[in-house]
Amino acid sequence: MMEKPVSVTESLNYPRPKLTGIPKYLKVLGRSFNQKNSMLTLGIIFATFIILVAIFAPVLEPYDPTKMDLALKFIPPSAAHIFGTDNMGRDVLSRIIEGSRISLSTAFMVVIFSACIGTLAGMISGFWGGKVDMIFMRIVDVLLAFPTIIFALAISTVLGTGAINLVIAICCIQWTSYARVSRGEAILLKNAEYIEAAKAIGNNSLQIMFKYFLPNIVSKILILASLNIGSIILYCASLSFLGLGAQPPSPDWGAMISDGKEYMRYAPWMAIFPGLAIAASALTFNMLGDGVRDLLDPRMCDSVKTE
Amino acid sequence: MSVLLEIKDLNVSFTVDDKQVHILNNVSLEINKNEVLAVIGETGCGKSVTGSAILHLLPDNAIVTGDILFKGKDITKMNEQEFRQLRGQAIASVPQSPSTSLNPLMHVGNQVAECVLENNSSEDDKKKTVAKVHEIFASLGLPRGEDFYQNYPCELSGGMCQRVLIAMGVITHPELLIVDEPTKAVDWALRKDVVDVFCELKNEMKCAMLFITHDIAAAKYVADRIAVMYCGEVVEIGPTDSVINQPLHPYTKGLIASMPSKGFKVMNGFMPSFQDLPKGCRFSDRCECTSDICINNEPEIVEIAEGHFAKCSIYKNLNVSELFKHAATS
Amino acid sequence: MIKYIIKRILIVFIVLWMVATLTFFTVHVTPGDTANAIIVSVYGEDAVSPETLENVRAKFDLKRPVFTQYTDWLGNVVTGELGTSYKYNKPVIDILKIRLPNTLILGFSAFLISLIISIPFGILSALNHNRPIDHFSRFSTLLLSSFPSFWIALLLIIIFSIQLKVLPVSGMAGFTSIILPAVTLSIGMTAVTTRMLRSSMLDVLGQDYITVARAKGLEDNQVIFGHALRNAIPPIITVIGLQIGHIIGGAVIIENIFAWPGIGGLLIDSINTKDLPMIEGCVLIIAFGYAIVNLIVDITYSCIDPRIKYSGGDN
Amino acid sequence: MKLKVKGFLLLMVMGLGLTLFAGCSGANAKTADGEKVLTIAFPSTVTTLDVSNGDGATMLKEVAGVIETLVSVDSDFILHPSLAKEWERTGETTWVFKLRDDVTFHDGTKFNAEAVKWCIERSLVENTSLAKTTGIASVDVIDDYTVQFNTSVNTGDLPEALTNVGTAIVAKSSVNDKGEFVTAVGTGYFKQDSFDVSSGKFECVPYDKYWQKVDSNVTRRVVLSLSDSSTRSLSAQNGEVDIATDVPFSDLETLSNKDGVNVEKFNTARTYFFSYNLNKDYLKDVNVRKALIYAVNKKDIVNDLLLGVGSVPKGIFLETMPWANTNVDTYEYDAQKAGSLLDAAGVKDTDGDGFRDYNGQKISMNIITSSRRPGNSLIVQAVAGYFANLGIEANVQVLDGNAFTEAQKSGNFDMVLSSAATGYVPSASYYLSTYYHSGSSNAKQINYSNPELDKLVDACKATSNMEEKYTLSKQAQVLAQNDVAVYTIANYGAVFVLSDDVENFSYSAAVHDFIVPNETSLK
Repeated sequence: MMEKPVSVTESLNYPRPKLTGIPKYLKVLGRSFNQKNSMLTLGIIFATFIILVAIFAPVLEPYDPTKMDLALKFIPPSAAHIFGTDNMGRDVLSRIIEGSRISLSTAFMVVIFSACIGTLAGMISGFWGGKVDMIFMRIVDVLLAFPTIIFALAISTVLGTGAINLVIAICCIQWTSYARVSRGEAILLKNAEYIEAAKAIGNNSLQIMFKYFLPNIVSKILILASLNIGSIILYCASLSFLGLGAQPPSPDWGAMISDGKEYMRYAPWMAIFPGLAIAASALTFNMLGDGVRDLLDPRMCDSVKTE
Repeated sequence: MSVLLEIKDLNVSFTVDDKQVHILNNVSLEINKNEVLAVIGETGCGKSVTGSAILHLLPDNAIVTGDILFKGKDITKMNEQEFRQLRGQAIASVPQSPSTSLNPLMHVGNQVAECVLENNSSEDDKKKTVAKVHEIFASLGLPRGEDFYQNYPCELSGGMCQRVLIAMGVITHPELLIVDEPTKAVDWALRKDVVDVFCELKNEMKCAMLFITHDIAAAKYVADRIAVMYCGEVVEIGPTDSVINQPLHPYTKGLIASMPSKGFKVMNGFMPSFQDLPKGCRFSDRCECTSDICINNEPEIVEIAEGHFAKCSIYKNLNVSELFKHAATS
Repeated sequence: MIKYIIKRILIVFIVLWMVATLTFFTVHVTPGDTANAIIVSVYGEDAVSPETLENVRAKFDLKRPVFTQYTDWLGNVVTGELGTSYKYNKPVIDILKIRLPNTLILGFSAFLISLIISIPFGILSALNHNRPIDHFSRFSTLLLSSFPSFWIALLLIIIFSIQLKVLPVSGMAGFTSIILPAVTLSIGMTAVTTRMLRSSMLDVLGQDYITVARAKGLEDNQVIFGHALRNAIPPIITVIGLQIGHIIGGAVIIENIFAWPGIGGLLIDSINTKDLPMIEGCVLIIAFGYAIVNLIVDITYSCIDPRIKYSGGDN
Repeated sequence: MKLKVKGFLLLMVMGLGLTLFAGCSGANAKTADGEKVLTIAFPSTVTTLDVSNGDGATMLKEVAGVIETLVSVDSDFILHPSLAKEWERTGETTWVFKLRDDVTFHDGTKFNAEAVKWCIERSLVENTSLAKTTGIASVDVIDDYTVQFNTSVNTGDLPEALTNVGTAIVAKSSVNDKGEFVTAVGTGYFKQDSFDVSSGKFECVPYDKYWQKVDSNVTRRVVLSLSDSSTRSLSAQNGEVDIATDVPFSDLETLSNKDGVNVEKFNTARTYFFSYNLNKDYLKDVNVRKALIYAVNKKDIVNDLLLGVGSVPKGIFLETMPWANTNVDTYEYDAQKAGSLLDAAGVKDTDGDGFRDYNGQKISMNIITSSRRPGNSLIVQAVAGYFANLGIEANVQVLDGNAFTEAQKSGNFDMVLSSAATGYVPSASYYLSTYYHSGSSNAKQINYSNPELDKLVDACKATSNMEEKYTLSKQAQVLAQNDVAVYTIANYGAVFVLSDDVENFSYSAAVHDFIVPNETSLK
């Protein structure tokens, strides 16, 4: 799913003298701001905002997100309750703010775990090749053909519903995409001459993998991970919409929509605002992902043609 | 000899990040009928941009000023539709890098035939064209027959692809053929073959060529006249013999000295970036005989021998005999 | 080529077997008394009692060891027999035969809608790189792919079914009832395909052979459709293959919301009621569909792109 | 290289239009003129018409009116003859039923004792829960229109049990040679026309040889399986169905002023009830259990949370049930009393962390419920809130069908909220023996046993004297309410959305969950 922005303007940029001593990414990052990578800039600003909201949720919440007061139920959006209140008289805004913690932490956990597992598995498989690789590829095929929802439901029956089990369920499937990327890269690298050279000077397999493969794979994995967060947020939301996520009264966005569905016509704000919250955070991380991809995709950086 | 193509004060700049980057600076060239003009220079000096400007193939962010007269008509003022009548017909081109210039998902034969066929061509025309393609393939030393016609580019070698590209250029019998770096992507051993093909073309088809190359040896072999470009400017232009044997501009001298047969002496430094050009002569910071005048003033182009021009301040105040002395000593 | 296809088909069967086994053990190992689940789903929660549990176990032959159940079941699957659904009291295959076409209709409609929208937008966006229409299409696809589909479904129902009263809320009765679920389902795919096509087109438009085609004096349309689009399509086909997985995943939720009688809804129901033969049947059919689509994609790909043949085709 | 934007958009619009057009030709035709079609939304997915299947039989009997039982029950929970004219208990375990002789099945065959014997015996085999619910062991044919039921236990509840949908009678032709149930051939006013197993859509038309006179102008009933409550409601608002039940509570407010539909709420013979896990030490103390009930404001829950759908219970049973004892303690909301009771029982905050402890250990309650009924999740959340006010930490788990029964069985909970039909068998003993009797699985799970209560319930079940039944049941209810191991927190209510065209629809709480009378007509 690599997008490859090729633009004529870029193709006419002449290579500049190489900066030395600055890490590659910082250098490219600086360049991206010069080139007005507005997606990335906006993505970073919004993501910082959302993460700050999640961190400082207890301070920002105007009311206790789980405190029920039936006398205050179904108050439409107003000055006191900007997003209104729900069927139990809880403040929707406070619940959305509190919910950002659940949604973001779930999404980040999924991405981090599956990226780690996937990268390692793919690297090993690509590096060793042969039978290991064949078995690995079949496992990936099987998992891809296996509806995630079954895993999620099965795991929820084994371990019970809850945010952590949701993470486990999604990770079970998600790691495959990282594994495929890192496997592909590993296979390319395996045949590179400098890896041969590294072997020749007596590096063992483990050293080669961590000293030579990993740094090369990391940028691809970073791109994939940043593109992934947005869709993971959506994925978690749909599973908790089906009742597999965090348990009430924890304010999970997907579950809030599921609850609000019943009151859609009477108190539409109960479902609309959590939906917008999901969309806003998914959009933010999608923009961030897009930006990071534009920034790090080596095909873009290297395709600076001179004539 | 009548002039086929005349380029007068061609300036091309690109808008990059809201800034104008000036690539071609007052380029003026002439190509006569049946004449081969080679344009030589380093990678990135604007040779190909010149070719693209003639073909109207510059990207959208290019700003072109100046005149390009083709048989007396200014083609820079033509709109796309008018120009399309000329492009591919009277003015054709042979692109560089054969490996990427062919559509990988199309039979090579069709790619050649496409140059001739219109959307509404009849079946009869199609058959004729196919026959013609076979013929041209044969004349270029490619295998004749349906098998070759239906090959995909990935099934051919680099040299074969190059010939297919040439076939695309010549099938319409153009009056002007713009050949862009024909030897760039070809094996050293095949280079001679390719150059020979162009020599034959020149002799048989009688079409004029703009032969863009950085390969001086090839240029010497094919061209009637040579133009040397540096940093978007024509710094020297003249008959092939004269330019090769008595180069006037310090840059040309450097280029020729760097040829393997002439000693393989590499010039100092690199071509400056277009965004950061020296104020005076663009070659001043690499030139061995730089003086204050070079750094501060842009030189003018002067005719030094008959038909042999150079753009260098050294020649500003010298007379012709001194000039040749100067040329001989260096 | 034939050898390659045979090899791929063999792999499909191996994958199917692994999926079947994994499913079987996942659903059997999950704690929970199947007999209990059957009673709750078939006779209602008021009917559970130790006697009934015994009766159910006897009736559905649940006392065999899991491994025996597995070998019996696998033997049946090989002969095309998927067992009898506890809840429907009918052969699983019969129910799948009825339900599968509904999902196919829904999936295909969604697929069609997304192609009709994404192809023109992808091309336009690439041709007008960095112009307003490109920004518009880039942003709108980004935006669309950020909204949860179940939320969009709810909004669409409110707008089109309740306020405007032009489309039915749910079910499958006539053409109008497919519009909302198909549109909802197509949104994610439209966004991905548009973006892919755009980048693929941009990639192709920057290639030398496009410039060459223009230098030949071809019309713009010829260049775009004859040369650029053709080369931009192969990567899209791969993406479409992967999208099938998303369509299936999306269908589970969309079918649930719109009460569309397809495989997705059936799967959720079966999981909730622990209708083991039905779960296995659904998973097998989904996995089979996924594998077949990807096989077709790979074969199409190698037909379109002659370069694949030379690289051996196994990527 | 610019391509004309307009042309492209035009192409796209044309493509979309073409697809739409192509599809339109396949749109379904509305039913022919002159037909009066009554469309009803059934609240779960009908997967089979087999009368041994709960959903299928309920739909056929109560919503479609295709099949009937030997005995019927009216909205006051009084039994009436239906396919059986009269019945008599001839011994501790034997009952004789006289059948009507003027009834034919939809396939034209006679309804008689043989048919009853065949059908009940088949259902006893296929429906594994029926033997337990009814107690029937075997059926004997006495003569053409007389059957004898032999029960396995001493039960006075057989006529009540024979109102259960599981005992509805279908003809032998419902089943094919292979023993598969293919069509529902019943005796009801409507006969099956079609059934689509993929969507659960069922259609039926009046049967002209029905044994009773029915005054209705409906020429077709269509039953749609719509398991999602919002979908049912939206379909009703959109005019796609005429009768929808169990729609979201909020519809009561939203739709009350809406043209074209009527919204009504009814109390049903179904309860939301808590069971305390008596395996937990602190819950063994009856005062702690009582305190936990005093802590909850039932009135607020019913009025504000359930939006008035349902009612505050006046005892264990709905007060309209003839055996309901409303003269029991219902522990009205009193937070202070709850606090002092807990303090007295030693459930106090001893370490000053704001939470109550028992024996030096912080109490962390786990309240579980299933997602099946709309009020479940709301009530447990509210109750957890009330407990929090009291300083008791409570976590809530809302589980899906199977996961819920598993969690219940595992015993890993402090309180469980369930919902059950008190009139599943409309007898004074049924509900008490299923949820309070120490032999019931519910009582076993929470380790509750009161021998005195067991004795009363057993006696209530055995007798066939109604007066005696009611008295015994009422006595048992007092004991049960004093023990508060199982406690009814709210009576279930159902919201109906009815199209304005619907006439002569009446509601009966006696069936679970709703019945569409044969007389229901359309304007």
